[in-house]
Amino acid sequence: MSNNLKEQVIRSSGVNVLKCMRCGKCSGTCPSYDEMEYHPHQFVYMVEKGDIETLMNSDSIYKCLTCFACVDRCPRSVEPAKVVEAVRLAAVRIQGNNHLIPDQIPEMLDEDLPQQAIVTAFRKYTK
Amino acid sequence: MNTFMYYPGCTLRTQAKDLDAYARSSAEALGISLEEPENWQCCGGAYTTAKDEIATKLSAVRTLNAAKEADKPLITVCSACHNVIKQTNYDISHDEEMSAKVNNYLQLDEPYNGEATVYHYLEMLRDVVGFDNLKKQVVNPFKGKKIAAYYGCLLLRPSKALAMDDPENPTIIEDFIKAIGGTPVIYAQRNECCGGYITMEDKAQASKRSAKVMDSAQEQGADMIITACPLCMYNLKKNSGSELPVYYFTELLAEALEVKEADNE
Amino acid sequence: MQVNDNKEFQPLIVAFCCNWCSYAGADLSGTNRLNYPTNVKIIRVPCSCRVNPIFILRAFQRGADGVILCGCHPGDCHYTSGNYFTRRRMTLLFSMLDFLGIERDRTRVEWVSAAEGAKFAATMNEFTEAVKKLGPNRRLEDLRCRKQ
Amino acid sequence: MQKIGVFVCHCGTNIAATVDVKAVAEALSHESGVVISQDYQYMCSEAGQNLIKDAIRENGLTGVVVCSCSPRMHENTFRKAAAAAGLNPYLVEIANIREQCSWIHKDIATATEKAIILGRAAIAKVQLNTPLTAGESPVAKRALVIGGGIAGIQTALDIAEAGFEVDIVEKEATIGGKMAQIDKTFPTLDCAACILTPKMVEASQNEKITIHSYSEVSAVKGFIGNFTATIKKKRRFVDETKCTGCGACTEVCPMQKVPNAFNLGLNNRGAVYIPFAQAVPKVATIDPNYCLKLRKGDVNEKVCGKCAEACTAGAINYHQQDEYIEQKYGAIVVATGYNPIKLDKFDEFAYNQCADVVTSLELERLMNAAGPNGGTLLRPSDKTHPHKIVFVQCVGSRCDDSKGKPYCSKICCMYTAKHAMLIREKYPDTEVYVFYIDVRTPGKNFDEFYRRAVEQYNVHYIKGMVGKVTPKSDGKIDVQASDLLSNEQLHIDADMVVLATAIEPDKTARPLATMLTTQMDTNDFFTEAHAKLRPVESATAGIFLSGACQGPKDIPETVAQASAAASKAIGLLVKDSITCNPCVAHSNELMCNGCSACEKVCPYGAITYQDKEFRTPYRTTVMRRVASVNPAVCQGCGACTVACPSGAMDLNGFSNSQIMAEVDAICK
Repeated sequence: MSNNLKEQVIRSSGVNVLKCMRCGKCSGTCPSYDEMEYHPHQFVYMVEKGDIETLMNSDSIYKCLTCFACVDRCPRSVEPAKVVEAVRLAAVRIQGNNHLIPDQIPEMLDEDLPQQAIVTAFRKYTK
Repeated sequence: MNTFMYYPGCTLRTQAKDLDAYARSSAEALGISLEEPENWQCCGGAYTTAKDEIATKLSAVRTLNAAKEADKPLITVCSACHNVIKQTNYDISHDEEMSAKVNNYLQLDEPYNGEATVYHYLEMLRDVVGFDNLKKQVVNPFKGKKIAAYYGCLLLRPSKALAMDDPENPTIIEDFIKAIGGTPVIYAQRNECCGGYITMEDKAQASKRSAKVMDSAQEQGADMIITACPLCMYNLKKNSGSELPVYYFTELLAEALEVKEADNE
Repeated sequence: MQVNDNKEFQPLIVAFCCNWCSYAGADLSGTNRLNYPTNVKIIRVPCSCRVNPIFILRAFQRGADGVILCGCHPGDCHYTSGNYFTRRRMTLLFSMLDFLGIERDRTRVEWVSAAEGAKFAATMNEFTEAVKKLGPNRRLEDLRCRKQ
Repeated sequence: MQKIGVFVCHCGTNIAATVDVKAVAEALSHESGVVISQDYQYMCSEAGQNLIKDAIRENGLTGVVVCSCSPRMHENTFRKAAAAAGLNPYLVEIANIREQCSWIHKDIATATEKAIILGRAAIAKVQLNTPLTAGESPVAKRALVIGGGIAGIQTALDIAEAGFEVDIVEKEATIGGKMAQIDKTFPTLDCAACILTPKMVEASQNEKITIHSYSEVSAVKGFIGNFTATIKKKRRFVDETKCTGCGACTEVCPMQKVPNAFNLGLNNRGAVYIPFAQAVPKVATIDPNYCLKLRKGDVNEKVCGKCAEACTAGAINYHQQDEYIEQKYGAIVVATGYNPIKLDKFDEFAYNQCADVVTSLELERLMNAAGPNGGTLLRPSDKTHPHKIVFVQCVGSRCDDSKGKPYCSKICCMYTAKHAMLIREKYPDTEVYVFYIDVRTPGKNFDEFYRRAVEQYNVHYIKGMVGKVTPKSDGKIDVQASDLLSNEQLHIDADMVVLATAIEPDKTARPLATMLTTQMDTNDFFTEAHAKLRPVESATAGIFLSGACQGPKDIPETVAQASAAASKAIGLLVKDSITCNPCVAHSNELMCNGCSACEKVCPYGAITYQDKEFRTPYRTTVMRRVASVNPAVCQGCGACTVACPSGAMDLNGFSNSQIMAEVDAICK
């Protein structure tokens, strides 16, 4: 099972996790570090180990801002954000596992909230 | 007169009408004609990097294809649209499998493989109009104003696909500020994320991020901060708790060119 | 033609490699254990400019399915300018082969330095695949030369 | 009738594991002309060579084929063995069944089949081999050393010691190179200048050594033993023979706003300058880009001229021109060294934004007693004493190709430990943090040195990488980094940040390699002839490699390699003549029609024409113009053989018929 998941995450992200030299620069530069239980370098390492389910069940997948700081600054072009995205997709693609549902939206709205925020959140948190 | 395809995107039709209106009136003043593609769709707000996500890329490809068919470069203003459309264009021209799948879905008259050119409005100012030229047309310069440019993440990264400016030491908005007569303020957080869509998930995190950006700019003595992104605008204004004024760069441009009132009644 | 158990077509490929760059590059791909198919047989020449177009025609006449010529990168020739001659001569030869209707992909010139073991292996893999797709060379092979 | 012996090597299991060597020997024994076909475990061993020698003597072999490793490895070994047994060494051919067969294939059946075909090709070729005798060419008894850093100086001193003339060509105004800029050396912490400057003086005083400073090699022609180099002595606007190095000119120069290159731009110097107090040669140089007089374009105009007035020796010469010297050399040693990379791609560390973020080499100058602050460590921005310093390792090293250098720069772990230790020693109130990915300290007393930094000097080593450096308005620098062991993101309020910057070969190395026709790797380091066995020779005969031009090296390694390169050069220079490569072109005069096609493509000018008398079938004679090749000049590339329209030109050892025979054997 977890082997299949690993394959799926690797294929979907297009990332070669073996390129990682474990320097931790991704986590050193991550603006969401303190909010995450598992940090970008751990995503890369745990995917390599095949420990995907732990990541899927962690809130960390919803904390990534997709700001690509880790992607641009990684010395070895590993692109950790793409791994996080692939794991998140693996999670929200499970039936009934959407992280955001339309019913929640009205209470989040305020007069200035741009449509862009809603669209983006749906793209990130649901399937 | 230079004519471009112009993609406003969802938010410029609603919450960020100013960003759009000032962009249009300024373009006209600069002799640039903007043409909206017919029946454009929302780009989705965020680019999905996953290789097995094809449907989420289609609307951007439709827009790109419209530009290709019209044989005109495509201009975007909103940072998010820009990011999505440029990344889509980059991937479709570098990833054969993705291009095959996308074209298989769309069944266009002629397959789309990344032929269109995409400019951000700022790139258009830099590369088509030219900042020197812009400077000459400024009627109402921002003399003595210390303006902090906020790039955020979407304008610059991933730098391979966006290829707009040096991702760590960008100059395009600073050069723009100089062109409209202001004094650019360099501060460290200008290319760090404001929190973006996390405001929907975790307000506290968005506050923390945007406060950091605002503090960093204020520390360096900025009078105001400018952005190209409605979501950045929202976070910096609503979530940061800072009083530092935030404007769209197009508003300052329109003011400098003195076309602000005319088109924004 | 090579003997092969499964019936997939196995092309015969002759590679001319200059002694200073490409032959050393081929050695390096060996030292690094980078695989490429056994179809490729290398002939060592001092410089790519030693390769007379006749050698290439001869290989095709005798049943080779693809011929690749490897030399130092332009500007890096051990003999200063040999690979420039190669480039010009081969351009001429290839346009002649083109005129004769020989598929363009059967012949190739590649610059491989002594440090590019990985490039050598990748080039050979790719070239073998390309020739495989073309199938046997029938047009230039002289059947009288075929060993029964 | 040919009598050919075939010898198949197992190379332990290197060949035998994937190639059925017995089957190869068996199959090749049936080839025409083969009289003996054997296999053996290690053909290159003494016993293996004896096997070949005995076979030659007993069977009266006329040709030998060895199926073994690459000819680049052991062709010479087997040629020598053949010669010892009385067979002309050029009647030996190698079939490369290791690098180009057993090591790259996995399937025994197909690998064996390929090995047999390669063996057949070698047999087909050897049947057409002819005995060749190598000619001799004289050796010029003088060496050229390119680069005057510690590597070049050491090489030159060693060659001079052996009694040969040496010329050092250094592009800067002084020799000394990077070591002259370094403050202290690891792992002993002795002062770099104290051990380097005596060597610089020794080099300048040695009568066998000529130093061409502020000079470049602009052209090299020829071959081993017989190189001709053109050295461009750039005009320094000062007559070296008159200048006494008193420095009076540097004091009067009104243009004092020139970034001091020796201090990496950390302070300024005059337009006329002596790089540092112990410079060799101690001669002033005028920088024409800054000099008020020279900048004008017309030196006759009455501008400034203060330095000329101040010079009592009359050494200043505003009219000086570049000078070109041509010299013959037997050997050339490359010692072009390294530079730290540009940090433009690493602005997340704010190097270009913040004066207090410096490279390690800049820190060397900041700490050096002869540096901009007289040896007191002060922040470049406000000249205050830093209390918290963060070191970042691996900046630009071990990167993806698109980001930086793929290799480990090797010296950074040690010099960072050195810096940390020196700072803690001199300023115990300063806290020092080192962010590392791995600490790499192979070397004598190296790990002990690093442990001392931790245990004795209490330097904080943190496993993790810095992600973002943010200069703040209060002058502090926020360093955001990950601590991988405690799994947290840190923020350190630092006063200074030091980047252990990757090193790369000097920019002059690439064009030089082209000039010398030597090979470089993809990172522009010179490639050695053999990674293990010939580490200081380039693949081009007569060109040797010294120091960091071949790969990152620390000082002890550089000096060791410099001496090794010198000994190789001396080994060449002591010979009065060297054996030439007999695989040269020759023209069949009966077929030559004197068209000059060959002469035009020859890169060495080895082909000349002479008018010769030939007899015709009608009992008359005619004069014909025919090509002739000078075997001492020909390098055997074979360009002429293909250019010749009548097929008169051929190449020994790689003749048309030999290559064609190989083609036929492979295609059969």
